[in-house]
Amino acid sequence: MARKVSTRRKAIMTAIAWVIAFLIFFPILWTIILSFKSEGDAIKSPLQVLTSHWSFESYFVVQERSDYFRHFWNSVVISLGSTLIALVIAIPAAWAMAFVPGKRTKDVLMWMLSTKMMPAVGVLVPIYLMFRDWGLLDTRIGLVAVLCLMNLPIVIWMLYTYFKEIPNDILEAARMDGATLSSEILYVLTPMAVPGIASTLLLNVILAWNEAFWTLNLTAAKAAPLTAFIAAYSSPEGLFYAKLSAASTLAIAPILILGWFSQKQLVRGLTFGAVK
Amino acid sequence: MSTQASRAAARLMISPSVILLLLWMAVPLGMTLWFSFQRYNLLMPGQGGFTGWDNYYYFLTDPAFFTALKNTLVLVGGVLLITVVGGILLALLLDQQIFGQGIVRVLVIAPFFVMPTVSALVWKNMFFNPVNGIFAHIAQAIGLPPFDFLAQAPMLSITLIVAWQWLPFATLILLTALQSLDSEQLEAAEMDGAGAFSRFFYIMLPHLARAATVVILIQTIFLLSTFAEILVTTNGGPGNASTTLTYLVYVQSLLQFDVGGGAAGGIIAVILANIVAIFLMRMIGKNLEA
Amino acid sequence: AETTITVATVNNGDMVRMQGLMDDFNKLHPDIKVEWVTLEENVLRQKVTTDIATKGGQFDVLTIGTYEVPIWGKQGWLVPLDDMPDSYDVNDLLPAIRKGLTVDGKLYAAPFYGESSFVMYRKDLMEKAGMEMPEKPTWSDIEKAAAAMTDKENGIYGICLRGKAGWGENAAFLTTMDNSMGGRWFDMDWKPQFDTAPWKETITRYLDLMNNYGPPGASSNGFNENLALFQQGKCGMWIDATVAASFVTNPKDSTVADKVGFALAPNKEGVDKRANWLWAWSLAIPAGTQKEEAAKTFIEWATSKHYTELVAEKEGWANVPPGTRTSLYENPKYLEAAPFAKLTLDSINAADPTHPAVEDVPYTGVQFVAIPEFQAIGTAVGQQFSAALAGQISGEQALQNAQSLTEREMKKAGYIK
Amino acid sequence: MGQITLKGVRKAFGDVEVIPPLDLHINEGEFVVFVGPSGCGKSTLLRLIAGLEDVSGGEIEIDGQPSTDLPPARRGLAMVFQSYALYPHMSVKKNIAFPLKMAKADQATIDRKVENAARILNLTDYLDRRPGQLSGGQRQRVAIGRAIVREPAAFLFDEPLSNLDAALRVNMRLEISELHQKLKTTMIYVTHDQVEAMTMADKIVVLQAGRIEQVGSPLELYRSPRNRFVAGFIGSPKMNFIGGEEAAKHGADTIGIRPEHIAISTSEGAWKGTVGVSEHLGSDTFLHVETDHGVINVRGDGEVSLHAGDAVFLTPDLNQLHKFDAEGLAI
Amino acid sequence: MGQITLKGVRKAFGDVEVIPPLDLHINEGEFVVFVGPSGCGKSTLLRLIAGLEDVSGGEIEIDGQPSTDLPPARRGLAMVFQSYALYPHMSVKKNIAFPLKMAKADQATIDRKVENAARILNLTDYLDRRPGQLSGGQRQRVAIGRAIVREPAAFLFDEPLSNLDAALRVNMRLEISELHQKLKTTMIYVTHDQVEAMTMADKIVVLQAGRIEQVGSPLELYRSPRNRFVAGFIGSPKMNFIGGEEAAKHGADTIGIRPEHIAISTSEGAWKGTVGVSEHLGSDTFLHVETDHGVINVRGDGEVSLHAGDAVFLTPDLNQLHKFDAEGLAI
Ligand SMILES: Nc1ncnc2c1ncn2[C@@H]1O[C@H](COP(=O)(O)OP(=O)(O)OP(=O)(O)O)[C@@H](O)[C@H]1O
Ligand SMILES: Nc1ncnc2c1ncn2[C@@H]1O[C@H](COP(=O)(O)OP(=O)(O)OP(=O)(O)O)[C@@H](O)[C@H]1O
Ligand SMILES: [Mg+2]
Ligand SMILES: [Mg+2]
Repeated sequence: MARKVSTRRKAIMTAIAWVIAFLIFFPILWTIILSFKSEGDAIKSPLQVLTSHWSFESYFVVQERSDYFRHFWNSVVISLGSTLIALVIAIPAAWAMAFVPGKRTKDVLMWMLSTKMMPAVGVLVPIYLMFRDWGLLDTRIGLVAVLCLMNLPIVIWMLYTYFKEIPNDILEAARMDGATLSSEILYVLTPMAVPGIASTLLLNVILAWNEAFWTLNLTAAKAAPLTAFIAAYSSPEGLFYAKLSAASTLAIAPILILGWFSQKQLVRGLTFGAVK
Repeated sequence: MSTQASRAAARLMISPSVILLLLWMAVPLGMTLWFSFQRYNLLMPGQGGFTGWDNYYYFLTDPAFFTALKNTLVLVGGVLLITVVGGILLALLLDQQIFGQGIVRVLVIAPFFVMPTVSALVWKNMFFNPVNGIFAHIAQAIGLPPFDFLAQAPMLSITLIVAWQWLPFATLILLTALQSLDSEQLEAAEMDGAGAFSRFFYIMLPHLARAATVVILIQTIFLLSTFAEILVTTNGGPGNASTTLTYLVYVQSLLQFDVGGGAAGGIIAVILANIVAIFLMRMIGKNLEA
Repeated sequence: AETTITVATVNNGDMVRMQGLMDDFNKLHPDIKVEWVTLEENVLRQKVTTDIATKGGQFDVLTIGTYEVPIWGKQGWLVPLDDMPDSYDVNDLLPAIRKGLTVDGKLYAAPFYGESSFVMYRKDLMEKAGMEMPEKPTWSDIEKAAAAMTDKENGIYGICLRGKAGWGENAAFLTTMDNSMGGRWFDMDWKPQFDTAPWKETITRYLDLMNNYGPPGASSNGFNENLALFQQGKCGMWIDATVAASFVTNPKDSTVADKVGFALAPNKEGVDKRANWLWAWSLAIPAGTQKEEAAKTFIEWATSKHYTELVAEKEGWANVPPGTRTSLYENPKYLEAAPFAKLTLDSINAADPTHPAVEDVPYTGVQFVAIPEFQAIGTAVGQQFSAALAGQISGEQALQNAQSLTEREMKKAGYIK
Repeated sequence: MGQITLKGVRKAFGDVEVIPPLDLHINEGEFVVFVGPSGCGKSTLLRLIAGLEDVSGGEIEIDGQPSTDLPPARRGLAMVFQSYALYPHMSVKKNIAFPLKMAKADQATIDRKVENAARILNLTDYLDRRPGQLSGGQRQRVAIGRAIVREPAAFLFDEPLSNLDAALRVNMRLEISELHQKLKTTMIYVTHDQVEAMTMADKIVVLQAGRIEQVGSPLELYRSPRNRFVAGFIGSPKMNFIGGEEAAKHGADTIGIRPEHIAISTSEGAWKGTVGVSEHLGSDTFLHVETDHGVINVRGDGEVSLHAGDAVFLTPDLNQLHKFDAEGLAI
Repeated sequence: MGQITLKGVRKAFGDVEVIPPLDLHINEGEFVVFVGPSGCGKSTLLRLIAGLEDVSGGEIEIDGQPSTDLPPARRGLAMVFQSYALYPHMSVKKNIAFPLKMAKADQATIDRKVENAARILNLTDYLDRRPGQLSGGQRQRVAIGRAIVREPAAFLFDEPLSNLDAALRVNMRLEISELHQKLKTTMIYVTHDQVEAMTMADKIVVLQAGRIEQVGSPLELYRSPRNRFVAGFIGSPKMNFIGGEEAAKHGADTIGIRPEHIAISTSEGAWKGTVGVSEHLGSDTFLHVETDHGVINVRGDGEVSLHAGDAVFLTPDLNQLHKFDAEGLAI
């Protein structure tokens, strides 16, 4: 493995990698840069933007227009809540599929996954009517329920692939040691699967955070998350690049930071059993 | 493998998920199915009633229908192609010894965290905009007339935006897969006289096949419901040039508030999606065994 | 007890400004708390419509336009506003606007601001070209002016028009243009008229104008995009909503604030209709809300003369919401601050929602057709025109498509057999 | 405590009968080893006793109690897995304490028992480590510790040493034997390693395809295997089998003779042959001699200076000759 | 073809010198085994020869050609990996044909050579299977097949048998030995299994911490180990070492005596002791005897009726006594 890689080759590769990484990241970088510009500067040609002066003004404007923190808090509650509940429901299911597989297990898994293929727009009205009747419109609980169900198949699948890596022996050992089913799951399986559960949590928080259809359609004011916050900027009047950039930066920053910090965790988990 | 007691427990443990998902699927779908045979426009209450297959007839004969079908395929296929091929190349690159690997990785992964609405807005306004977009500035700088991406090549533009968002996902999975390749296998191939290209085609690529199928499966699920990007950038236009099936259903049910027609469209979309699903599941199912 | 009302509103400047002035309302009505839901127009319309049609009850005050009010009023979805106090002075509302918001003699929504459309142009460029804009231009005048002002080398385009698909975007503009060519959407049997000469002329001239003198990417330009372009000085001329006038003349946002001239919307020589529309963003209360009183109080405040004065005091007369009250146009301070005031008023008064076209029509609405199906049809037709503008199909093809799809939709909806 | 009786126990996975009805009695305090080729059902049998699998028929009694339908935890048995099956997220102490915690023992009892087990197993210094920080042998000891604290009626071991390297295996083998001498608890031990079976067992159970071929002490099996299978399975290197005329001479269908019971000579002997591969270990020499009766393996003590191609004569020790009939049963 | 010479070859990973400068000559057709404890650098040395690692210094010659800087494929060597490193998505046939395909051989040649290799290795029936469908031993053979078709100057094996179970290991060991006799190609074989080293090698290279401790034929190493390390490493069970007075008696710092070179008696002998654990294998008996000089392992032939606690006397065979000085060097 460790044959010498010539420094030149390494340098060339580094250069290529950095250029490509920069290009991929550029749209985000550019958004962040523009958010610190005045509207007038924001539409200048790229080079001039860098030399013009910087300010936080757009952020103040955005905060004044729409209460960022309320939206942010709703996003946190909804994405975290839906994922946690999904985990609680999914862990037993994944346990069953991974450790007591039957002939149907794989079909059940695939069926669950296929429920994700249902186009949301096609069922909005039925869901809307139900939500109205149950008083769930514009409530966080309602959104938590919907997003939880939306992501449940993915959560189950991810957990299933992790659990399968855990040797059956250990659970049997726990059984021999007198553990009941619930202590087996609580004291042995779950702690062992912590890395897997963490990355499942992360991925699904990201998915829930970014989900824009249901969150937009089922909320008004009280439960509106950041996706609704952004919807107020999708075509504002006049010059708006800086404001749009500021709003965008605010909307993606939390998840971007979370994602970066937990990058290793996420990467390890993101394989869906694709890698053995 | 298991005792009767544990099998019973398993059934108990799995049932909440199954029941919830069954309800989640069956109830709205049942209602949708019911609506699809009704004349039901939100804006015209009191005009209801059974209409038979009318809604289906109108949806299927909608001139936009075939365009939408084609666009859906173009979008899903295009994004898959870009992300899988790009992902493999990128994974190969990131697998090299480079300085600052951690930072490069962080940069590459970033688009995955961006909300679809935001990324569509950013691309539309800051990049594709033919007057103020960066591409326009670049074109101007080198003396070319600006190209109006969203009007002249709407599907390509949307595909690019979506591919940008999903490229990190594909890259990450493929990179992990690549790194899981037994280094002895590569060394064996090297001993056998395989050059870099042969090693790639004969050893790495087949090894990546499994990861690639998973990438394809997961992405297809999400890509079939691509919506925000289209709504924000082109509104399905110009004409129907970027209307996908999902968007068409959206137009029916939420722009025209024709719940009946939308429901029929939804049912058709579900059927088509399930055809794709069965096909995909076959593929992945086989891979899950291995 | 404190009542919280939820107000759904559109994210345009006047509405956003109101949110900044809520202190005044809170002082006057400490027992009413207002929650704002600010959304982009299309999203707003979709959400509000879904909510009201399903009686979801998420909102207590809706921001809707002249298109929705007659339809929804007729459905009984809105609370009539016929018991406004005298201090509100209902009779002060501009008659054209009031007519658009009234169904069977009852006012169903209070106008927050009203608008028509007219021509905004760059005086400096016209001067440079040695031309002058007539106060009542014809399409030929417009074309000449556009040709003269275009300077693509320097990023100046003679004319900016809406190209983005949507019944409230390019379809609105093209409908008024067609009106001014003597055309109409439907004949008295609800037969679509895209195969008639006025529409052909409309499309031909529109495409000519835009292809020769328009900015690149016009097919995705709507009101906001064009506003941005004009403010940056990239457009020589822009035919659009009268409310834009205050934005393009506001030196804070606009680089050309002091160089803008105004003229009435054009017509074709010999046609008695001009290409000006009529629109009012209005506040209404969905039937069935539990908080009718509070909602009414809010609407009263938001559309009152008091509010106008409040804005004037805080932001200057140029920024008050225009186009709703006669008294405003008699106020000398306003007339001074807003050089476009008179033209705005003329434009509004010139529009007649009940007789939009030269020939008789079975519908009301100037730049739209006030039937529920119009949103869909208008948008689909708009998409065809947008495709034509993008060069994907010919104008002729667009008209053919528009004709057949409209026929189809009308058949589906049961207007024609 | 620690008697286990299987009566007509059988097990089928779906249609495949892995263990046909089988009877077995294990006495208190005995060290019983199950041996047999891979896939013969050793693990399955152990898991049936443990309760990790349901029997398809028959009955299991533990200490006279019918236990066929008891869940694993209630049978009073402890199991040590091949993979150790330690809880990776718990310290050694917690691992050992886990069964006690599950039994809701009070903290004082737990501490005392864990300490005691750790002392017995020389783990006292490692109590705060995680399994990942231990060597293979130490892990194995933790697994045993976890079993000990429950003071089970019997220990079940499923190939506990097969993941260890050769040297360690020898040590652990000794340790387990010593543990048995100390605790005197019944132990059931599965292995496919002959040496383990021979050196550790009080009683060896030889299984083939789920059937018990023979039960007996190691030397009983070595000296008087009941049939050809057992004869060939026990002893290393394997017994040589010779059929045909030569066997007929001894009135048998097949005769068997172990490599260590054959004398080599370069001058004279019963069978003539040529040396094929010869393996010189220093302490022993293994010769593969090609004779008229096929290849015969012979073990010579110390260094035997014979090499490939040399002609030799072999003479079996007739006292150690095993005779089998056509069914393979010992005569 | 197949001479390999290392001149002052050294290897460092970063700052750690894993292999200090080392000279070694391997003759054509020789079967050379590298043994040594885990981590001593066996694999590294093999990989240096293969070209899979760059040397940090020194030179490698293959067949007289300086090959230090040649890429692996151009050295004319073939390697068999511990994990087999088969290509899982290719059939056995394709796996074996891969090196030929890479060398752009024509189809007829490929077919002929693959068939030939398959015949030699008894793989003909499995040519169309995937590696995943093969048993461990068969996989190992495929890996060897892949090496054979290239007709290399030398084969390099890195612990090729360590993933196999005991019985299979014995078989494969014989197969590789036979293959060597058939092909007469140079083979370099890494293992940490003593028995493999002793039985297969023409020449054993004992490594410790990257240094060569001794090079010689198996019996040379068994009989005259150059130092204590080699003495302890070669031979199983391990040599007993005794220091102190008893050693001084023989004029050495330490004396060593192998378990098989000690006579046991219940009545008289040089050292008195008590039997600890006794392991009865039938063919042999291993006794762990506690004496004044520590525990001494003794091997008795066949069944020895001694058990734990019995008093015995041990007498070393003085001819087989090894003496070491304070540095551990043999005297
Ligand atoms: N869960 C199961 N489903 C179906 N067949 C099984 C199952 N578990 C074991 N078997 C089969 O039962 C037989 C006995 O398996 P078992 O694991 O008991 O063998 P073993 O003697 O322990 O083998 P080894 O020495 O390889 O561990 C094998 O043929 C195996 O294929
Ligand atoms: N790529 C590497 N980087 C750093 N150190 C390494 C590397 N490869 C091996 N080493 C070190 O070099 C030494 C020798 O390793 P090597 O793999 O050659 O040992 P070995 O004799 O083959 O051991 P084993 O019997 O366990 O296979 C070890 O100390 C190891 O940690
Ligand atoms: Mg087993
Ligand atoms: Mg090694």
